[in-house]
Amino acid sequence: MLDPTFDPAARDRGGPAQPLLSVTGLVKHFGGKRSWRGGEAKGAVRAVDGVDFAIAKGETLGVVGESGCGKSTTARLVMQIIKPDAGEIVFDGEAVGSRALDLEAYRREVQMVFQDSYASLNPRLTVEDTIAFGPRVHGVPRREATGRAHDLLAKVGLEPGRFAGRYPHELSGGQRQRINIARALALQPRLVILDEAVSALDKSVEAQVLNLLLDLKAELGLTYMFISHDLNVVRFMADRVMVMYLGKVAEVGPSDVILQQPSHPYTGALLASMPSTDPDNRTLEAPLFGDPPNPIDPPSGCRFHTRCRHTSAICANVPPPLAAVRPSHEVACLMAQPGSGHPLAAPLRENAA
Amino acid sequence: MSSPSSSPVPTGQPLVETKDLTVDFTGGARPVRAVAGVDLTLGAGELVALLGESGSGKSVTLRALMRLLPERRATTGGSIRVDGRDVAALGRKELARFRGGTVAMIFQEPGLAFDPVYRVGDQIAEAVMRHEGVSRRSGRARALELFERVRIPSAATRLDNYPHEMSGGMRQRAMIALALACRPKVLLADEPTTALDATVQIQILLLLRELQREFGLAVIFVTHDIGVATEVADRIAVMYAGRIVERGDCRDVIRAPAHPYTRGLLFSRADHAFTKGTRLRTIPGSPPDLTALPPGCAFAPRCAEAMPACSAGVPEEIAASETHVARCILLRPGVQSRTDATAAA
Amino acid sequence: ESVVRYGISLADIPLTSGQPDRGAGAYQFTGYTLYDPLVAWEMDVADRPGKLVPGLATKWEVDPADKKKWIFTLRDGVKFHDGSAFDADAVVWNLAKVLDDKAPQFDKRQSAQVKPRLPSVASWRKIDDKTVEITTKEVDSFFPYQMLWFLVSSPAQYETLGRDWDKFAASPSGTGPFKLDKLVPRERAELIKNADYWNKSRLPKTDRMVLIPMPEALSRTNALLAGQVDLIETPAPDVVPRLKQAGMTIVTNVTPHVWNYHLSMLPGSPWTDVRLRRALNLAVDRDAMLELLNGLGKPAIGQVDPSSPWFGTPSFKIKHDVAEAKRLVKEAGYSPEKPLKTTFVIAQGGTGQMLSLPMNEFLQESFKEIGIQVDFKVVELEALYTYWRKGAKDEMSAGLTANNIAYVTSDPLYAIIRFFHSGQVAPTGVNWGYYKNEKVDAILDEAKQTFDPKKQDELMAAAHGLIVDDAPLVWVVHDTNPHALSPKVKKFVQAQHWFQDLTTIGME
Amino acid sequence: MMAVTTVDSVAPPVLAERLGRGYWAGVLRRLSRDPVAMTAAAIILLIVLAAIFAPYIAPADPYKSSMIRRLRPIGTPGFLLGSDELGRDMLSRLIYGGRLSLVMGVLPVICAFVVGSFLGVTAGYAGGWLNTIIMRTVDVFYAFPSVLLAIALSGTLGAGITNAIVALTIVFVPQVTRVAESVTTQIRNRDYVEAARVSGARAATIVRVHVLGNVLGPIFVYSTSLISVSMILASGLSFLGLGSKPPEPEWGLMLNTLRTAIYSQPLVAALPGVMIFITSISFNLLSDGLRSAMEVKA
Amino acid sequence: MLAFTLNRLIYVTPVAIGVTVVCFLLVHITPGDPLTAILPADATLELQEQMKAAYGFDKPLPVQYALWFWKVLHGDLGNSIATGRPVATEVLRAVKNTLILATVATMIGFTFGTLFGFVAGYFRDSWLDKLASFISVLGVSVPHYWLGMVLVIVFAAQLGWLPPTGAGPDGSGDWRPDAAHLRYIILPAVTMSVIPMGVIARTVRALVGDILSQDFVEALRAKGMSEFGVFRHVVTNAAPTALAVMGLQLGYLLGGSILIETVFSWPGSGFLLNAAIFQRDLPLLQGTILILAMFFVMLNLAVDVLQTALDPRIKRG
Ligand SMILES: Nc1ncnc2c1ncn2[C@@H]1O[C@H](COP(=O)(O)OP(=O)(O)OP(=O)(O)O)[C@@H](O)[C@H]1O
Ligand SMILES: Nc1ncnc2c1ncn2[C@@H]1O[C@H](COP(=O)(O)OP(=O)(O)OP(=O)(O)O)[C@@H](O)[C@H]1O
Ligand SMILES: [Mg+2]
Ligand SMILES: [Mg+2]
Repeated sequence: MLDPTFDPAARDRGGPAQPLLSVTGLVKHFGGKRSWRGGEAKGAVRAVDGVDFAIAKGETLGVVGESGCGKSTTARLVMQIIKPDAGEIVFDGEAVGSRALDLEAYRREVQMVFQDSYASLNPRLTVEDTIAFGPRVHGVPRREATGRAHDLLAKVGLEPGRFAGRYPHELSGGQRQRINIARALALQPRLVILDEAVSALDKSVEAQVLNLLLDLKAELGLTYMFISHDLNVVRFMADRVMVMYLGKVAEVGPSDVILQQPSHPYTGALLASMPSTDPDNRTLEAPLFGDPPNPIDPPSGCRFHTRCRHTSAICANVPPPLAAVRPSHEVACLMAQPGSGHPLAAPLRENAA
Repeated sequence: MSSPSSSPVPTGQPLVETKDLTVDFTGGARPVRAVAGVDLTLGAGELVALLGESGSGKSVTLRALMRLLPERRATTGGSIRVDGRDVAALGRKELARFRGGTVAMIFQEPGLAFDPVYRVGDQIAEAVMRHEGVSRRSGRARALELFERVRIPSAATRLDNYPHEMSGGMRQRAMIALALACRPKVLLADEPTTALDATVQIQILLLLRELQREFGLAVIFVTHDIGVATEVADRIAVMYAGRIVERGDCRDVIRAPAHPYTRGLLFSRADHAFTKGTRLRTIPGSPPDLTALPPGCAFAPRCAEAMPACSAGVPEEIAASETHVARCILLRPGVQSRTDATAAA
Repeated sequence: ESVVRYGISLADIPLTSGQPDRGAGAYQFTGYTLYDPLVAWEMDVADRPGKLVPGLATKWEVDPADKKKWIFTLRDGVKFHDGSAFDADAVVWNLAKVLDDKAPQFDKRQSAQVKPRLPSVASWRKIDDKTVEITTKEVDSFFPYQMLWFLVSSPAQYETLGRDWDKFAASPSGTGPFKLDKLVPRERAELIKNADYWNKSRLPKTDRMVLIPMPEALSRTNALLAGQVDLIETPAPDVVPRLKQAGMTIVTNVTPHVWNYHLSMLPGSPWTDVRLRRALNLAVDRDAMLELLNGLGKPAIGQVDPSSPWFGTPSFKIKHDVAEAKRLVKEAGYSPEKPLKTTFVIAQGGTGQMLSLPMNEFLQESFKEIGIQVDFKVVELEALYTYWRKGAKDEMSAGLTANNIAYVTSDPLYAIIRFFHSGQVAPTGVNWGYYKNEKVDAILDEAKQTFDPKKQDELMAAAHGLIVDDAPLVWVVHDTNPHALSPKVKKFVQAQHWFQDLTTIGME
Repeated sequence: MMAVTTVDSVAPPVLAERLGRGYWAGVLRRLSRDPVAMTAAAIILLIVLAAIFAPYIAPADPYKSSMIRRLRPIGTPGFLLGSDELGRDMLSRLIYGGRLSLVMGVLPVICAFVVGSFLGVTAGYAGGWLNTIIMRTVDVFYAFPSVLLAIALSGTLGAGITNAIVALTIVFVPQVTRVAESVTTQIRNRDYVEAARVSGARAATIVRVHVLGNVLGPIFVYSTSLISVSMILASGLSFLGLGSKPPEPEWGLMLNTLRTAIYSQPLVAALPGVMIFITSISFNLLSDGLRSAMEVKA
Repeated sequence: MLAFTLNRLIYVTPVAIGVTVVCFLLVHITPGDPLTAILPADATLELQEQMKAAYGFDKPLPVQYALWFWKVLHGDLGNSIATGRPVATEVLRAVKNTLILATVATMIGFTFGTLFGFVAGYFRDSWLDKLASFISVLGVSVPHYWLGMVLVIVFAAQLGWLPPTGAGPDGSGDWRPDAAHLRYIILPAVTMSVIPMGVIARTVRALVGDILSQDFVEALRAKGMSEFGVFRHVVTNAAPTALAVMGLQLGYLLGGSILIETVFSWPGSGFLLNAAIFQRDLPLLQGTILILAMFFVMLNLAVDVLQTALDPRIKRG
């Protein structure tokens, strides 16, 4: 039975210091041909290739990165829609899939909103049935589930009387995305993963939905993992930001820090690539050249070294570990790691001493 | 950056000039007025950004300029003159020479705009051969030249690629090369960077700007991203529901938007929310249904400052500043904004 | 060179190595053309039934001392097509070919065809170069009729071709009036005149005879109309008017063949009641049936045609008499309102079955009228043969009370003995219905011991009379074995037989 | 959690029932605006009704033969459409013939729809080894040209209506299965199915509520397009003597038995074929109409 | 490309083996006795048993399959029970005739099918489209055996222009490309072409509609290509699929020719199959089906490889 109250905080287990979600060593490779002798699959898309991060209770983690860098895959892995090849997901102190937190229980705690508002709604179900589906599955009686669906509709700003009986094709994009949000909330999750949830919307509508998300978060005490490729939106939404590049985390840390003084050259390039808002201060030179490499055959060492201005010989050989540069700010760049051997890296302090 | 143009209508002989352009789609159950009276002028070497949300008629306007709309289902009204010629009056042969020769187009999805079963180089050569009547060999030579010009790495081998063998950014470069192949005077770019990643988008924008200057092209650049428009445009025209509601010098439109819709657009951007956690200013409601446009100003139903007069008739273009005009009755002398009025009271 | 192209009703050219396969009818195409039997059937007369005539044997007699021993005197000076001489050794060799599975020249395909047709042969031996003796298992005066099926192929050719019957089939050698010139399986066989044939009266009237298999009646008819062939077997009845209109001649003659229902006499079968058996026979409107066949048939009022010496004088006169039939049915306790319901097994079609389905459907209606409601179990002809062989007692035939095989009735064994002698029930013969009439048994036993042809005929007639009175079959029609000839074919003698003599066909 | 199972098992049908309103109503509405499809539907309805009520509308006994009235031309008094080779009334036989022809044409498709949907949806949704087993087996049958398979099966099983229906079903099952599998695989990866999975629903529930509703439509449309093929094939089997048996009226068989009449009564001989043709083209047009009615994105 | 072909070949192998199993079982699920055809109608039961042993029909099924499969691998399909000739030679001869007929029919079907398909696709929703689409629906809806009959009635029976049956003059069983034989192939080939015509027309129509609605067509127009130039692109795009459909149709015709061959007495594999079924000549039946199915499998493979070779979009591995 679902919790009758609408207060996720009541379900808190580990206290505020315990991260709500922590992910370590997440790996997912798609396809490829496995040799009969076992070992690494050949030609596989290394969509997610060793990702670690944590989301604290009540915060919003923004995830940015170029297309194909593995943002959605990470989300789907966290959501357990696809099984990771390796890695562990711990939710509020319990490993997902353990006896204490089986999949069914986990899925009431975490929900997801997809990018394509149309494809993520069953065209044959009415809005209220779509929203009520989750609760029904979890044993809420029909009448009650419908009632909750109506409440949720109201909550996401759609008048239940007008919208409850509609089909997805009778709604606008913004309205559909509201339904998707309502559906995700129907199970009263504590963590909501928003995978490009506003990318397909018009700017004027995007703002409405972003506002709605903020309101809901405040009202329901939610935690968000907010995926987007629009740095402005991430800046607006996120408390902390994770930058991904080709299946790996490039940098993760507080959003104001990362978006003001990035430590990873890729983050810097991303920021510099944002179109300027000032006609008198236009971008004069492209911060990066070329397209992101193919994840089937990612560059050796640091995956960014092929496009990095500061690349040096070592970058092609040594994969940089994700290391803290300051509290809660981690960077995977040899330059940020003293003594890494990169010419621009600070020398090791011990050595200096 | 310099962009000296300072009047809403460029001086001299305009290269592109539309007057009261309308497009109606009659194929469906109810007729759709996708473009409802667009006046647009564009001089040589000038880049106009056509800004607007999805469905506001930007693409249709571009297609109308090239007469690409399906003739059986779309009726085009008003006049279009490009390079001194009436586009509607072009004969079959002239039209073919006009397309690609005088006006070229860049599409949003370069992956879809190339024929998937022809080599990219051949598709460029094909256009050159058609327009200049040269041999295949010289067509390919031109393609190679252009590939190098748009900075496609190892251009010679890339000519033999099929579209699917190229990355998104490279395809868009190839698309630009194709558009420039026959040295057009006008370039129409329909959201050429929307499908691209931020790091690639900026490269393409810079490339376009560079080529525009080098070839002295007149460009109409369609986008829904104000940032992108700001980055490239000399002038900006904001479209809403098939109409240009505000146009003028880029700087003016961005800095002092005169139309409530333009203002709404600008302030609903996340980068305008200076403090995190504050709410964004939004435009309520959703874009209008083109089959049943309200009389008068189409934005009135969503406009916080709407008043009865708004639905009386389509507002005329009124100068908001020296270099920019908008279609909003608030600009009429003597009309006061409701917010101002309450403030005053 | 005169060429006659003949569209035959078989699906393929029958076996050419000696004993043809594809049924008795196939003997006329690759049997009696390429080969000769010791005892032949007279096929070049049209106005009366044929009789046994000398073939490769000039004379055959039963040994008066031991009536199981038959002495065949062989013809002199006969040569095979390959030039080797025909003699007693060849006959003995050929008998072993089909009857002795230990013999090196034994051919299982030929044997399978002819062994069942030579049931009486026990042993054989050469007496001298021109005389062969064959011993039968028991005294059997009809034995010479069996020898009709035994054809002689050339041992020398067999040796020349490396003792391979498949190769022999491609270049066969017999003593017959035709030689094989060309064989394309499923497509054609081209026979050419054997100018050296020993029987000058049977020299082919045409130089070349092309046999083209066309199993489908309509295709055959189409082919004749389109001029692809010069004559065909059994045209489709409905096309007869069209054929005549196109100037074709339709030749028919009485044939020893009967289309019938063979009724079961087993306990539980309604047909143990002779009234019902007779009623069925009376219910058939044979003239209407001929209408359906476009005249290509003759009413059957007994196992053989009244013109046959074996017909006799049955007291039960078979005719179309619905009133009488109804009366009989009523007497037996049934009526159209309270019909007798039963099931017959019939074939979908096939050689000899004429227009199987339409005829059966028509009869079904006729029987319904007198209060007998018949259902059909329709099977393929080959399957029907299995039913037929296994007899009505077999579990396969459970619930079936009649069987619809049409057959050749050319000789006493084939026409009468195998169906009506009580000793001929499965698996020996094809007394499918377990008919038993002691008087008939006695007469048939006597006939087997009788070597005088006249006396034989008398005995057969007596038996036939009794049989018709008992009505163990429903006799419907005799086939008339129709042939359609294009105007180009000027000569054709149609014997009163299932077989025709291809030597009689000629263009001028 | 006891309550969960009970409620859960009630939920989907209720949801499913509500599906009818929106989508299918729209499809029917669009279909009803398509004059070609409606004409085809009317013809099919007419033929079906005629077959059902054959005893009431057929002017004569379809089995009653008469040798003297055989092969009458069309328009003979008492024989509106002539008579066949046994003098039976063609009109009555054509009316009655619809019964067997329709059953033999439609039943295999229905069976194949049921079996094929089951196999295909199972394979498509389950994926993995189950998919491999089902689809490889299907591939084997798919490796036979359909007419060949139908004829080979009914040829070896032996003639007869049941065998013909079984043979045709076996022919169509792989085709339906393939379509069902590919549609299901597509649907399975739709975001809304993932969303349902994310909400913790079990596979059976997801299939019932989210997959079947979206998958059965396309499978159904595909299956309707098979009816025409099935009719032609079924009649073809009878035409070869592998389907229904005399004296049953069945169009294919009638066509066969009337073949010899092409010289004397060509029009009568062609009639059963006309019926097959009309029925089959009507099914095709209806199926096309249905397809485009379903294709329209509202 | 070679690797791709090999890959497909490996993929096809289990299917091919499955096909042999089905062919084998096909004969052994049959009721009745495989030997009835070989024996004369009145053979005794004893003789039947003898023959059964002689032909090996008394062994257990898997053993029979293994023996049979081994022989099949060596090209030995056994001997026809009815004629005693090797099944392989019989079938190949017949298949040759069917192949000729099916090829001609496919060619006719392809020509008209693409014509109608292009017209309908290009002029979507115009009356030309309606007409062409209607013709193609006719094509897929007509019972072709009936059409064959009708054509025979009209052109052979009534008008007498063309021969009604057979493959050539004098009952020739081998079709040769000469004037005399040409007359014979017209009716069956035209009849047979109706289905592929319909199928190809419908496919091409959908294909062309699909291609025309793609963005690149507009891009082609935008760069000033003439309608003919656009058409050339459409053709190139449609070709791989259209050719693949054509190839598959050829396969269907090869396997589905039995009805038409029966109507026209065309001495091909269908005719042979018909004979085999009704004579219960099981080795022949089995062999014919096996060869036709294998042909179909190989044709599918060829089509697959060819389509891949023609279409640069499909990745080859
Ligand atoms: N099911 C799958 N099978 C094979 N490859 C996949 C699959 N899903 C994703 N990929 C590949 O994995 C890589 C990462 O994909 P993912 O969808 O996670 O990227 P993303 O960061 O979400 O990109 P976008 O911004 O375009 O949504 C891509 O190269 C993608 O092609
Ligand atoms: N071929 C067509 N038939 C009917 N309506 C059309 C057609 N093409 C466009 N429209 C309609 O015209 C209107 C304007 O479309 P247009 O493509 O110009 O919008 P846009 O401003 O380019 O939007 P986007 O940013 O989504 O590309 C839309 O409402 C669209 O539905
Ligand atoms: Mg993504
Ligand atoms: Mg657009």
